[in-house]
Amino acid sequence: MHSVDFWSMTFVFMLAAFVGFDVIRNVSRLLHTPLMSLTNAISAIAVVGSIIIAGEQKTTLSTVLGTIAVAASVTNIVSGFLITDRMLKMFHQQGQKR
Amino acid sequence: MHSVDFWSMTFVFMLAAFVGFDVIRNVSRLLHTPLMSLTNAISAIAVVGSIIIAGEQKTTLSTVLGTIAVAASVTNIVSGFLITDRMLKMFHQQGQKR
Amino acid sequence: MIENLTAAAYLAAGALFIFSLRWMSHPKTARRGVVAGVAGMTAAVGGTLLHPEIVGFEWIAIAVVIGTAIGVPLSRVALTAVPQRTAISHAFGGLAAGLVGTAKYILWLPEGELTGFRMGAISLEVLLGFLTFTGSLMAAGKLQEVIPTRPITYRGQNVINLGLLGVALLCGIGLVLDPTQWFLFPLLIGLSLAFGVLLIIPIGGADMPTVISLLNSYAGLAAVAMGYVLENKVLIIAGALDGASGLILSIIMCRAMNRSFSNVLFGAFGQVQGGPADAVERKPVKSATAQDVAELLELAREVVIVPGYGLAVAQAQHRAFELYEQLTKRGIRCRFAIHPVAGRMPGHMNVLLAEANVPYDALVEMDDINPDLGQVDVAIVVGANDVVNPAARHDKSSPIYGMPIIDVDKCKTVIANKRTMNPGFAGIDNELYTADNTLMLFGDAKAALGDVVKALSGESGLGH
Amino acid sequence: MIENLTAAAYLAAGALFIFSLRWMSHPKTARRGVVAGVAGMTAAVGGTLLHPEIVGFEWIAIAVVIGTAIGVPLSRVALTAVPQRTAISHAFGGLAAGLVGTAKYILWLPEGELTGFRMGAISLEVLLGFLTFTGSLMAAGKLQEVIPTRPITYRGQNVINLGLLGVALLCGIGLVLDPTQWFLFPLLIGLSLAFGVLLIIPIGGADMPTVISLLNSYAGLAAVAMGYVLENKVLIIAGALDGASGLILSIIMCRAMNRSFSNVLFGAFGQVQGGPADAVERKPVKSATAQDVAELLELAREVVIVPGYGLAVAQAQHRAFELYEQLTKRGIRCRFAIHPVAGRMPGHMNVLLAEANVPYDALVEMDDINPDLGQVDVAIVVGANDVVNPAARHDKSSPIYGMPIIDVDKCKTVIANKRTMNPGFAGIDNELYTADNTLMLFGDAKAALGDVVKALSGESGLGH
Ligand SMILES: NC(=O)c1ccc[n+]([C@@H]2O[C@H](COP(=O)([O-])OP(=O)(O)OC[C@H]3O[C@@H](n4cnc5c(N)ncnc54)[C@H](OP(=O)(O)O)[C@@H]3O)[C@@H](O)[C@H]2O)c1
Ligand SMILES: NC(=O)c1ccc[n+]([C@@H]2O[C@H](COP(=O)([O-])OP(=O)(O)OC[C@H]3O[C@@H](n4cnc5c(N)ncnc54)[C@H](OP(=O)(O)O)[C@@H]3O)[C@@H](O)[C@H]2O)c1
Repeated sequence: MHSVDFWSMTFVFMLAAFVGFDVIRNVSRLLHTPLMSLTNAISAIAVVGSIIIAGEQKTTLSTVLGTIAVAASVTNIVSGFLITDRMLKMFHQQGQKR
Repeated sequence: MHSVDFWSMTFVFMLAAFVGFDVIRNVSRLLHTPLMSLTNAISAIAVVGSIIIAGEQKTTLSTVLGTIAVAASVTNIVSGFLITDRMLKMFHQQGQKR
Repeated sequence: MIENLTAAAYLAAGALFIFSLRWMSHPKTARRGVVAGVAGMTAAVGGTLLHPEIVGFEWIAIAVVIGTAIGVPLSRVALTAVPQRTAISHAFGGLAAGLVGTAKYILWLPEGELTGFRMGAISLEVLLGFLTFTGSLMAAGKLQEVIPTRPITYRGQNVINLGLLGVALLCGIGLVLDPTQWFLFPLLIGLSLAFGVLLIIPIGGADMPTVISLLNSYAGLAAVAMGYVLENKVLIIAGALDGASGLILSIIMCRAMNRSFSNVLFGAFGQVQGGPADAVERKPVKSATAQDVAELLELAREVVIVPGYGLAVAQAQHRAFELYEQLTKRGIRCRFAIHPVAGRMPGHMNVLLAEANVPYDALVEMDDINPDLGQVDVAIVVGANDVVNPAARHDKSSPIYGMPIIDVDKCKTVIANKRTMNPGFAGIDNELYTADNTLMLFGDAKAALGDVVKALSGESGLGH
Repeated sequence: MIENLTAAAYLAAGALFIFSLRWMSHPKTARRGVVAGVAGMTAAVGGTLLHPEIVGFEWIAIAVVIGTAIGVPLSRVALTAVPQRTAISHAFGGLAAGLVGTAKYILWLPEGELTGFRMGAISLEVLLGFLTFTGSLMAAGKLQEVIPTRPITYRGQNVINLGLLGVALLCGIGLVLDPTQWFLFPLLIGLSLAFGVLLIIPIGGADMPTVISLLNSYAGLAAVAMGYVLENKVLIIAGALDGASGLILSIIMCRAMNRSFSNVLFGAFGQVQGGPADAVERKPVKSATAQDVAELLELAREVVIVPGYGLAVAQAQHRAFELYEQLTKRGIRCRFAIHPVAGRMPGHMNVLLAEANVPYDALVEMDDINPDLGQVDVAIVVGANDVVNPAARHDKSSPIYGMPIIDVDKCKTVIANKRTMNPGFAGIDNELYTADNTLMLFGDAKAALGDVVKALSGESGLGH
């Protein structure tokens, strides 16, 4: 890795951390449980790395590892988003139909 | 410019814009006037580009342009931070000494 | 060209994830947040599938099918099992990160591509990934009570744990110095897996929510490390967002419990200290029947319901809603007072009550309702204990001293529902129950509230 | 190695700038924000000076001396001149951006380094930089009233302006397609300079604060463009922060005035419409002396002072503070009600009153004080007009209809100080002055408030 790339990554990390703290601090306390499952789904972004490993099929071992990783990540994506939505559907205002 | 660099820049821009909006929205209304002079000072970051032009002394014209640019930026830095601090010194709480 | 498409997709994914979390700031926009999250994930996956290195999609497809097959049922668990589900999910996330790191090591080792920096990032990814994996599984086990929930402690435990972590870090450093020392790699994996287990053993089941949140943060950091390894910025963004989220939630929990991180991680707090048997000469309590409570409520103008962990255990949220409805129908103002750590995970009470159809504007946060409590005629405490314990305000020797509480003792009358006089999570007595203006309503929350609702509706017949 | 040092310095600078603005969220931490800003700028400059391309420091040193020599006096202007100072500062910022872009073009042209992307970024930088330069100078001129402040409009103006901008953009496109068409470059500069001037001409002096804020945003975007040109991330971060700040402040101003951006930019709103001469048959007003006012105040339990532009013009903030002190001393609760667009720039009243020693907890925002106004005995309106005009609430035909106002008309008695019956910024009559519970206190704010203070302190002698 070139040092230029390293610094690019680090700038992105620094800024994303700031964004993260600001954004999460503003999440309504009402929604902290769905927040946990939503971030859970988002953290399944590891799928990106897993797909490449599983798809480039360089060695059998790496393909197996990649495939397991994709399966694990997809589990999180599917269950994370579905359950978040399921919980959020329950929240409604006074007098508001569901 | 490589396309990789372009995308790095653009990621940084996107994230910095998010940070900017969140941070500025949280600035106290009391302090909007000092905020204007503080961002004014920070926008003098153009000094970074100006210094390189003035310092690499490649052609007379570019050196002259760079020097003017450094002078203009330094004016903003100096006056911006000084006046912000001057204004902020005025703000004090009930019963608090200055 | 394709490179640019991928980069644009990743940029969009990053922005969408941020919007997704921003929209969680209010229940009105929150469902839009899920849509943004799904869109972001779609963009990220789509961009990845364009990668020219991908030669075959068959394994990916199989994995997607398997993942979906596990994921869908996992999303249908009961709301009480949500903490366990989250923990299991973190385990999957950690596993994926650890495996990708391992695969990258295996692929790059023969190619001589392992620069010191890459090796360092891989080591970190593998360490964080695998410790999250076993740690989360342990946490899920404790929450599901498959594994004994009480903290298991022994002398020198912290020394052993830190020693293990130290050896794991040394393996990582060894690999950075010379990546070809390949035997260090499985050692690193093994140590990470073991560390995850040992880390959780001394922590009581009830502290698991804080731990889960911390593990969420670790999973995020593992994704960041993966981002550095793969030079992929969307991984860094999503990882940083998760890292921040986990950290903030655990800080909120620690603060609301007035405890420090190290106390949670090393304090073995979950034990019942002394226990009810030790409690000497308790003041007598006044106990009431559902009928008494109903009569009291009929005369009230303003009522506050304070739900706690017992409401969740008893699944009494639907009864609570019926009570809320009965009262509202009679023109009695009824609100729920939500303590930030009531229950066993952040926001626990809110989801439960939302599930039972309680409108979210009737759920009021502690800080907003405390100033009003002096005007409240009746407070009904349902399976809550620590979060209404006045000792937190004045008893400096109490383990919960300094924890902010809902000041129900300031209400004119307090009705406290629980099954016994046993203490709650913190294992300490609660003077609220023996106060002059408190009436105990003993019994399972679901049954007890049900009786009160019946008594209320039976008497007046207004609802019929 | 040096590269890494520079990069680390830039990273630190970016983080420090963010902290700098974050700390502006509260007056208690705001001065720390300035320290962080200075530290960030020092890191950025320090990191830049390490650049190996720099062969001589003499010109830089000279420029720093000149800049400091101009900057120090510029920071000592009176508070009333702050808008002008900000405008001039933006001009300098725009100039620097434009010149750096020009220099880069000149240097890269013979080297054949001008890729299409670079040329595009340079064109944008030059366009934004130079239009900010002349636009800000014009704005400063209007604010200082060196240039006529009234909007100068003529038929087809918008078409001409947009046409000019279009031609400038075409020049930029031409350069991107073939950077060696060098004659397009001075044309682009000239058009940008001209566009900056023409953009401001039709805007009234009183709309300058919004325009300045927008120009701030442009200056930020010019820095972002420069960041792309120089591949420098700290420029992008600082530029984005500024861009956001300028945009948000102008949005806040527009919202508080209930106007749209395009109305500010193309609406020529600053003209006095009709003017007081046209106003037919006004209801009679009741006028009071300083002595009357003092007597009224002595009987009050709660007083609110509503400052406006007139307070700034008259430099009456110190008298306002004396009045506040007199009242507080007597146990009368006295607060200042601050409208978001009172005065001529955002936060104008806050700095003025802070300068006069008023504690900031006595400054209450419109939204927070409005609900309390029913309980207020006396409201003293000092040189404010539009921000207390009830027509904004109910008169759909009024140009300020829909603008949120401070509801002083709900107070028991209103004392309105101004010099004449002339209208304020929006050029419209104010029914508040003829309302039954309003007393006019005519005269310059400084003198009038001074008289009231004298009457108050003379009578009771409490302060002596
Ligand atoms: N929310 C979070 O994120 C989180 C995270 C970590 C730790 N914690 C901790 O968890 C505690 C939460 O406080 P809390 O007041 O909600 O709960 P608590 O203090 O644990 O008390 C729960 C009470 O519910 C009663 N109960 C249990 N089952 C019941 C049933 N079926 N029907 C009726 N009552 C029942 C129990 O008494 P009986 O056995 O006599 O019925 C117990 O006293 C705090 O100490 C907090 O620090 C919370
Ligand atoms: N704050 C911002 O950021 C901003 C930006 C752009 C536009 N604006 C606009 O500016 C206006 C601000 O409202 P405002 O109520 O503060 O001011 P205003 O509506 O302009 O009224 C100011 C009043 O002060 C009086 N005055 C002038 N000199 C005086 C003196 N020496 N002593 C006593 N009174 C004096 C004037 O009446 P006499 O001449 O009779 O004395 C005038 O009626 C709004 O319309 C707002 O939309 C504000």
